[in-house]
Amino acid sequence: MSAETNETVSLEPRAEVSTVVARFEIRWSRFLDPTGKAIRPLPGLARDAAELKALYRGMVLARSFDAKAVALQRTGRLGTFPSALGQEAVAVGLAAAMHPDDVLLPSFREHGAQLWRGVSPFELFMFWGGDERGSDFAAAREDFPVCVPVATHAPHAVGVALAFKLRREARAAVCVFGDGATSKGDVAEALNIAGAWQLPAVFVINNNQWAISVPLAHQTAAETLAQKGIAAGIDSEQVDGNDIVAVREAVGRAVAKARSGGGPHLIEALTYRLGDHTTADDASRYRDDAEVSRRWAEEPIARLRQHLVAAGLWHKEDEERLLAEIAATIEAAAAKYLATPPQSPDTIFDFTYANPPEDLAEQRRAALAAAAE
Amino acid sequence: MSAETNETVSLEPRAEVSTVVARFEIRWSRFLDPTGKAIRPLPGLARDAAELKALYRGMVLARSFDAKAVALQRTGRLGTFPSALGQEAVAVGLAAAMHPDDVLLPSFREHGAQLWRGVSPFELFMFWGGDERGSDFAAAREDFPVCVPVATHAPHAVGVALAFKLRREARAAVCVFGDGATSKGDVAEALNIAGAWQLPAVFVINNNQWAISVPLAHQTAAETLAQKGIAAGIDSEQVDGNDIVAVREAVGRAVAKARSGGGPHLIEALTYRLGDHTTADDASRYRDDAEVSRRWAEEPIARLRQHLVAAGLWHKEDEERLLAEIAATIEAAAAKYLATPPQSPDTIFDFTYANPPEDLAEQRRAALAAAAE
Amino acid sequence: MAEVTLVQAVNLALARAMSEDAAVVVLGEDVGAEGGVFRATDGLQRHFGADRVLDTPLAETAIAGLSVGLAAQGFRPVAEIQFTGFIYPAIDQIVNHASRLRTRTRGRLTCPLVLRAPYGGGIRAIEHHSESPEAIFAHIPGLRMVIPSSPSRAYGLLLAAIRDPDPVVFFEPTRLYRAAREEVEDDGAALPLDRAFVLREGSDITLVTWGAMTMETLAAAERLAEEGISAEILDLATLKPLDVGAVLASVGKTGRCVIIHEAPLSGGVGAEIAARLAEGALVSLLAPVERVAGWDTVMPLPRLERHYLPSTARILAAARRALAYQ
Amino acid sequence: MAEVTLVQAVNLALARAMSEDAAVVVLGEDVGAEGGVFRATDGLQRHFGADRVLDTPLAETAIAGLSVGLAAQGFRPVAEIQFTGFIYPAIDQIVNHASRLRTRTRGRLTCPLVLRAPYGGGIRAIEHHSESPEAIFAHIPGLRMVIPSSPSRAYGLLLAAIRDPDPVVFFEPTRLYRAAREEVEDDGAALPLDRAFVLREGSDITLVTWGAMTMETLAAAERLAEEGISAEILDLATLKPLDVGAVLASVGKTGRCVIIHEAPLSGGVGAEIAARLAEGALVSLLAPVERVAGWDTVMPLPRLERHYLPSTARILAAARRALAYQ
Ligand SMILES: Cc1ncc(C[n+]2csc(CCOP(=O)(O)OP(=O)(O)O)c2C)c(N)n1
Ligand SMILES: Cc1ncc(C[n+]2csc(CCOP(=O)(O)OP(=O)(O)O)c2C)c(N)n1
Ligand SMILES: [Mg+2]
Ligand SMILES: [Mg+2]
Repeated sequence: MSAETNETVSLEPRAEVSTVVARFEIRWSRFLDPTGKAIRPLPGLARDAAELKALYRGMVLARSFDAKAVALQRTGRLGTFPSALGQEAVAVGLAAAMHPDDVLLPSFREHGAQLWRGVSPFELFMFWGGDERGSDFAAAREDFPVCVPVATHAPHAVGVALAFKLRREARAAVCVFGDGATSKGDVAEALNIAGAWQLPAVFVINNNQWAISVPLAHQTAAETLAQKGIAAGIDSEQVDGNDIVAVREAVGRAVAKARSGGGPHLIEALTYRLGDHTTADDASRYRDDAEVSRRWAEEPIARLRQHLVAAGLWHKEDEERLLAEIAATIEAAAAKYLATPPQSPDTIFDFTYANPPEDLAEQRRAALAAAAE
Repeated sequence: MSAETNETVSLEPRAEVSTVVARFEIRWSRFLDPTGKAIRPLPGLARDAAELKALYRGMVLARSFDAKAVALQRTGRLGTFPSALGQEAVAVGLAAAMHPDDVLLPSFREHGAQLWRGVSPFELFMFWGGDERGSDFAAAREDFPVCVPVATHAPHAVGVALAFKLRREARAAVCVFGDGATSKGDVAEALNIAGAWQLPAVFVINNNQWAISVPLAHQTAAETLAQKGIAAGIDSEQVDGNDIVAVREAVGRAVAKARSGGGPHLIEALTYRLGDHTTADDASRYRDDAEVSRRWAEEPIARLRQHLVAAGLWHKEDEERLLAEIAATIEAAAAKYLATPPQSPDTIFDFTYANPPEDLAEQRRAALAAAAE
Repeated sequence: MAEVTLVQAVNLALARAMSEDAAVVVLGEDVGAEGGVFRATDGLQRHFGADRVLDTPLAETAIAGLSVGLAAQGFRPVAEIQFTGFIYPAIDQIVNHASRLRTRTRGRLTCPLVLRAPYGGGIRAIEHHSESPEAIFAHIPGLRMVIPSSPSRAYGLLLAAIRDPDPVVFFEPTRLYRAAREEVEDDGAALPLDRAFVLREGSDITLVTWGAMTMETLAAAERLAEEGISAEILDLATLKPLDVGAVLASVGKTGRCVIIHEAPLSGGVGAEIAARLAEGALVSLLAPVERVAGWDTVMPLPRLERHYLPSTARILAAARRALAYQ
Repeated sequence: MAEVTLVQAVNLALARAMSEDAAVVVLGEDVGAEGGVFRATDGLQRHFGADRVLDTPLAETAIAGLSVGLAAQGFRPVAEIQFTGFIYPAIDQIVNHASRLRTRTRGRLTCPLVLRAPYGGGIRAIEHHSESPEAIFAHIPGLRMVIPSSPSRAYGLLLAAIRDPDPVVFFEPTRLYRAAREEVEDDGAALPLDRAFVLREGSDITLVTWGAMTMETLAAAERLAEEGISAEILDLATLKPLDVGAVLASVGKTGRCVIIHEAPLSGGVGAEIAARLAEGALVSLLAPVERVAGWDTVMPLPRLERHYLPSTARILAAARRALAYQ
């Protein structure tokens, strides 16, 4: 008796033979349109001129750091580097929404968030220059370092958030990953556990529409990435990731909720990777330049600048002063990085174990001897 | 400038500052209530007396096989065994909805589906008795064997469905796993790819409410497991898994859709594990007997029998004839299994490689020598 | 002072560690009310509460990954993987994160976690419940790989593993869980994580092993003793880092060595031991090193597993070859 | 007949296999329009279509798992893992399914898949892009582990891997991808998967290696030659199963052996080779076996990686120790 006899025609559960047991919706929010015009009443934070200027500075700092890093790589003085050009509002907006005692778990494209959190440009240059000391942050000591294996830091965020919950601390773990990362099981497992245990974890999807050469449309059939959270039963929403006010507001809400015991939250920030995937990539192989040009019209820095200028909060001199100040900061950091010699070869052995076995001590001696030759 | 200044109060994206970009709903369907009464017009298949009786036989066969397997284990003649007591409608209903040329990828609790597909009780006894020959099915040659590592067969179903799509064959891969399995990344990755590539894959969640000692409520915060499919952008629904008509109808629709190029489908079948997790488990350690007793009132076999009897399609003699016939079948299979000697020790080496290295040939000789002693 | 089985000793060590240090939390599938499928965590949730003994959803990657996050935050997670056959999804987190966090951040963040898992064959279990993948972990820098072979060593080594500031993978031989009882004093005394244990002193030949294979090896030594041959037995216990010194010292004395393990021969931990002998004991080796291990095949299902696992007879045959060698 | 690089040879072999056999499909992250981050699959999608060259979503577990399903259905999937540092999520599928499907079903279902991945250090890559985890796979029964070290061997071995009826893990040394060009005839001729290659004949000492380390090893042999020492170099190429015979034969001739690999020393494939020598070449060994390998530490970031990877100097020092040994 097989389905050969199956005469069912309708391909959907027919309304008359089924009842709705669960309903979900995904909401999208934006405050500033691409021209910087407020399309709806701004949240409190955006009425604070100092904060808006700080957000603006954070984005400009991030972009300047990126530009310098790319320049250093192009001249053989830095390793492969992933620029976040065009995505600054996501990184800076979420970092600004965090409290100092929250913990950031970044992917590899959140320089803007790390810088805002107090990681120095020097440290970032050191890491991307191939020196472990770059991850020994002087500030933000509990923040996680850059995570290269895509999505593998999502479970770490669950553990960090669990630590906060077990210690009854009002803190949040904020984890950022890309659109491609959402296809990886690690993210699904992490979201599900964060939901099951109602942990103070905020997950931000930095949706720049591409995973190297794979466009979002090939990554998933999901209409939004925010709905990945529905599978975990956690609140999920979408924001215009090129509107830093929207990012800051949504993450601010999520962080406040997490810190007050309200449980986890997933935010998909819609942005666009204006540059190559990394300095090792040539996006023109797989991506239409016209698409990129179109997207430049939506980029976050000009958008906020236009808003500030229109509001009479920002003038030519402010811009010049800011660019000069930031250039000096970045150049100083780069110079310090370039002037920093590599560690001694035997530091390869430091920190492999807190209590290294004799065996390793012997290898350490051999390594020093070999290096001496 | 940190979130200390954040005065946001509302914890949800407020309607006035956001717009809905996606809406989803999960529907639940049932045809026969726990007493066997049709609560709505039955689908065509359920108006076919022969098919209804076949479904009934399939469930009784599954339950009898389970009972015998448990008895053999209790008397030390079979290995640890996972009974599917109370879940027969899921396994049999989905198998009945499949076409012979579809491929089944079962977990370890789908004996009823395997038996319906033509895997013999003897083969199943062999496998659970610890003999690899039990997975060398004489029928259903393309079906996958029992999958012990939870959820790891979900990606296999994606590959099988992809094979069908690439060969342009109108066939479906049907993959079954439990509620616990839905927490594992493998399932999320598989669902996402099946959606992204619109593959002819049907995923059935055999939700028996427990993952060994972990109740569904601790497994996830998701209101339904069907909504796991929303994350992958694939059609998802829920059925009463103790109503074999509902299971058969829903899976039938999903299989027809998959075979006709309509893409993947996820079905959550709500049932209940009336027995222990396996013969090695004692559910009374973590589960309230009262809960189990309550659930007995909903079990699928009595439900369909009451429906058949009420419809005048089933009488005492039919039941007796059926039980006798099935008992004979199962006993014969068990006897044949018990009478089958283990393979020769050197068969350990067979099938490790199609072209075994010399090295292994030597080990094979050594193994035979050792066994001879 | 009580007579306990190996699994009870594990339970004692967990309880002891949890009462000593509030940072110790136990997590895994079914470790709570169920007390673990082997009862290793029996009663812990009742005693320490659901905040310190957590039943996780079914997700091994996340179990390892969230343990990394917990450990980085100063907790000492002791995570249970229900069987080693299901540890593979956790390898990514172990290799790419747990074992590297200290190096990666130059000590800013560390990862004092323990990943416990029952392992090994001989209990007629279903597929995937009888493997011995310790060699995979013994190859990973920054990690420790430990396997106890008696109740007292299970107690002392697990305590040491939990107190160690670095990640430890801890395999427990299921075949020994209830095989024997031993007096174990619950005094919180740990055993060293970098020392082999001499189970039996001898002068004619060295038998190196760990885990459940200590049983067949001890039986083989008994048989040899009857024939007047004195075999020394080393239980390596810690496979990463290896106590190479102990092996070299013993073989320096006996000149002959048989290495025994359940895992497949090729690439097993026995290879590293034999290699160390080829490098450091060439002069003292009076006979070729012998390895008695699982075959280089997939572990068979129960009906044939006894033909896969090294037997006392195979160990004896190897020892006799080594002893007969001129 | 054209001069091609190793990565071009990989591309040639893939194209050849795809034109010969419609069952061969290539899949992985960015293997389509992008042609792979190293261009190994360059042009294949344009030539064979998106049905046979599939860009997958970012999910290594599923890439391996769906390849198992494809293979069980008679396809010959050649899946690319973008870097070995990201192969760990695929291990569960490789160990628990790909390598067992034939045994599990007594040959009813088989798994002729190839998992390709660039591997090894020396290209100043960012974290996780320079490791050599071949030992993990060389320990897995039912699997083959292959590493080419030249364009012609890449071509012949990859064709053999794709045609092999069992699962093969195929690591390609990134440092050699464009290091040199070689005449490679695209004649579809495969190379054997169970034979070591003699890169240089010699009589005084045997140097055993594979992958990119063949460069430093050849350089060391040159230096030794200048001193009148004749070194034989074996490129094992296939690490599972091992061509033990070739190693024993060579060491039987030379009496001295240095094993060189990038992976951490302990538990590396070098251990298995040294173990085989300790078992089968004790009589012929005139000196202790030497291993020159990566240290038992985490692979450092680029600034120090040259101090981690075996250098010609370290190989020479080891060879001299072996040669000087009386
Ligand atoms: C597990 C894993 N697989 C593959 C890679 C190689 N890789 C690096 S970035 C990347 C794409 C990531 O896309 P997305 O998550 O969208 O982040 P984005 O790069 O766009 O910021 C890939 C495939 C990796 N780093 N980790
Ligand atoms: C990856 C993996 N982890 C753990 C186990 C041990 N185990 C076997 S069944 C089971 C629970 C499965 O629950 P569910 O998916 O609901 O299926 P059910 O047993 O209820 O049919 C567990 C944890 C396993 N087999 N595989
Ligand atoms: Mg992206
Ligand atoms: Mg269940």
